[in-house]
Amino acid sequence: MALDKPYLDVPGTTIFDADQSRKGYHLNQFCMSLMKAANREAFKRDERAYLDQWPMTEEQKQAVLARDLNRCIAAGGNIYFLAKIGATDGKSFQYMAASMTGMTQEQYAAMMLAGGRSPEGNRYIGEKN
Amino acid sequence: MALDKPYLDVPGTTIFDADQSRKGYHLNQFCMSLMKAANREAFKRDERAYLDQWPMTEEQKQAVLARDLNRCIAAGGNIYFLAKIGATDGKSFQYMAASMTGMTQEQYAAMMLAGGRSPEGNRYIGEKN
Amino acid sequence: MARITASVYTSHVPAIGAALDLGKSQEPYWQPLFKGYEPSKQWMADNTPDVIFLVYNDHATAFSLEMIPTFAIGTAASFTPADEGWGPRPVPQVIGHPELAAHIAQSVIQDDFDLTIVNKMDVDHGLTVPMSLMFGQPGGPNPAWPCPVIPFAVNVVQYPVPSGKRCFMLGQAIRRAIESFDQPLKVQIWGTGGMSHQLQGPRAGLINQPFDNAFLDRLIADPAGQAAVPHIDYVREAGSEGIELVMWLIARGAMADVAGGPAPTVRHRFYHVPASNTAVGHLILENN
Amino acid sequence: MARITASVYTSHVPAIGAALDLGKSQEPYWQPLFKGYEPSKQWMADNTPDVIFLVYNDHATAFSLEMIPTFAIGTAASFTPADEGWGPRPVPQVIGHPELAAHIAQSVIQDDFDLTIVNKMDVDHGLTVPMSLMFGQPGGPNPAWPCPVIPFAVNVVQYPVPSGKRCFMLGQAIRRAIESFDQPLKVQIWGTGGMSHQLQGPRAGLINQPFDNAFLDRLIADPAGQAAVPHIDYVREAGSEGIELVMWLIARGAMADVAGGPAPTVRHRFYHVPASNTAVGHLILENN
Ligand SMILES: [Fe+3]
Ligand SMILES: [Fe+3]
Repeated sequence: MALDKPYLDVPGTTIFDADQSRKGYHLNQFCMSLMKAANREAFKRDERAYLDQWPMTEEQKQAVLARDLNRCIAAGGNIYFLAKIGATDGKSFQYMAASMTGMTQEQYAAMMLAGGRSPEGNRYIGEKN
Repeated sequence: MALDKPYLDVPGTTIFDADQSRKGYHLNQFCMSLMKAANREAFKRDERAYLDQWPMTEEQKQAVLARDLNRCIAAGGNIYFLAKIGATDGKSFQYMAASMTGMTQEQYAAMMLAGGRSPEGNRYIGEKN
Repeated sequence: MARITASVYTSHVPAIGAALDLGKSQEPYWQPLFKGYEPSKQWMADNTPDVIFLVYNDHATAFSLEMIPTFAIGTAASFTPADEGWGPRPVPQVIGHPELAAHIAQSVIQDDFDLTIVNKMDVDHGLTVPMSLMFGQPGGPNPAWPCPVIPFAVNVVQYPVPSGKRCFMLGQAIRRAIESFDQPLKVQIWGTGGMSHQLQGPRAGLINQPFDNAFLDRLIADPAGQAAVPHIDYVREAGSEGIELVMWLIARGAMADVAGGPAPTVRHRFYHVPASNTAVGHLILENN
Repeated sequence: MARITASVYTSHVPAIGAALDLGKSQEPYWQPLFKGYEPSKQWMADNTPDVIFLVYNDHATAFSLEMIPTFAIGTAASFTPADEGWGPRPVPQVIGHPELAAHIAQSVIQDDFDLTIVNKMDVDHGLTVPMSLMFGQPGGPNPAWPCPVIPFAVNVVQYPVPSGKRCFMLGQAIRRAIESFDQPLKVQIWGTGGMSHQLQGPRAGLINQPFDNAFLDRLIADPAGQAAVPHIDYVREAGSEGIELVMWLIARGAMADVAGGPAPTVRHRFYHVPASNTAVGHLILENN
């Protein structure tokens, strides 16, 4: 691996670097296309057909169809791009964020109201709480 | 004038700086459109109608119609953009360059073969030869 | 000559824009947040500048992965609020200041900053939410923002983003550029984004109040020290999107004390958790 | 680790591409010019690198006035020869080296160079003419360029372009980046554009042979000194488009002697007037 990556030991976090960007290029550019209202409609009409217009991997397409943002991120997606899928679905950013944490939206919203997720135990992979 | 311009005393030369770029924005973006074959054909079919699609000044349009590159440059044109008009006309870069010097293309080509225009007397406006 | 009168720092959470646009600002969830910006709106009314130099980041709106500029300065006459997928925010066009923007671009490029000059760009919530927070929502028969804005977009989407040190140095170059402009303009410089937040992955929702408050303290009193903090500390302590805070260092670097002048006055300071997924921080520093 | 084996410098006049593409290279006008590149083609065959880092400028092709990056690095897998208004040149796709390009981008951004990362870009004569000159025209049933290329585009269209000093410093950062890449690649760095020429206005056709030859001398023996020469000297002495020569300083800055190593060997030097509107200069420097 050629890039120096000091950020690989942060738990639950994928830094969008050049390697991720290359892997996710077409996935993210597909998301970008959803900034046009006509494309949002075409996607909603037939998601699979719309996705098949992009040279994405099958895993990327399945992750989008399943609305599994963690899988999308593992496949090279960046959250600012992926947010446009949520916007197309009429979902809030908080809904999307919650969906990645394994919490219900209510649980996640309650955590945020109580001051958010603590950094304690969340700084290093394998760190004790 | 807010920009520092140390290059205003070079004879026969217009430096394409931010002020020129702002002045020539639509002229240059019109030229850029000629990089597509379909637009080249539309321009050739009806030059005036094609130009009228761009928010250019009348002076800019007249300078293009007259193929007067010096006038185009005075109106904010940049030579790399303007060259696309010559390409559309099937003219060489040397033809275009000659057209700005007041020489015929033959005279200009002969000057280049003889070693080009001398810098002597061409460094400062008003400088003696 | 032009001069920098003050710097303003604020988060630019998109949900704040949505709350304002949908008339929710008086709801209990949002009320404490907007209350924190009431003194700011009064201060802006009393201290409206001639131009705002607004440092923000684009969130995959104007810039896709086709081109990712580290630093991009908007030199256009106007900038349209973007459709980020929910339709454009109902706020006015942003009017630019092409002459000052071009002057700053020329000056800082000659000062060894490798800017990208942008003449066509839609602006997203990163720019319009701070405008709404500081000015309120423009209304009436001729709604318009009260002054022109020079958008300055920083890449914080694809790693590596510019270092805190680089951002702080850039701010110093921007101050020199503004002070060499030959019109007597009052200019504010705004740094936006942050504070602690993470929008992605199982760690989403991270908030670090001690980090945020220490950042605010140090931004005021020891900005050069804060500028030396490496990216990884922001990621680890303030969340992957907390890295946006490096943009505050551009605005801070443009203040007079960094060039040997007097320390700024802290006119307002505010901190609130949460706004959607994010901690919200806000400062107003006046040059003396 | 990767290392820089040599640097190559050459003009990139579009008429040279047209002469090659139209089969005019044996005409009396062009014959002396192409003869000067015969040793270069042999040298390239004997010293084909694994990757070329190719510094050039875009001529209002990939970049319009919408976005003008000072420095743009191409990190894509391939780049298509552009239609510059005469139809695309009949030359192969340019294959990139995304891994090395991304590594260099990350390294030099962290070294305080504010690059724009480009993942989609057509390449114009500024890049393809040097390829044709050094490799000849690829032919046969599977024509392809012999090695991958990382395009690196420098703004020399809208003033201010980066200073010679900045370009020279960037070359040094690129060398550090390449030498920290963990694959044993032989890399060449090319600087293109120039020499003296002016394409615009009543002064079009300017050629300054003494300036050009002094530039070549000093690029070899005193590059740091040459890097201190201000823009205005290039404009006045070498024509408004002669400013392209600052790009040669990026390649030169990446050579070993600048970092305290041994002086390079001058493998080839060539100078010719005219090619269309332009003086043509060419150097090959090998690291020792
Ligand atoms: Fe943001
Ligand atoms: Fe060129």
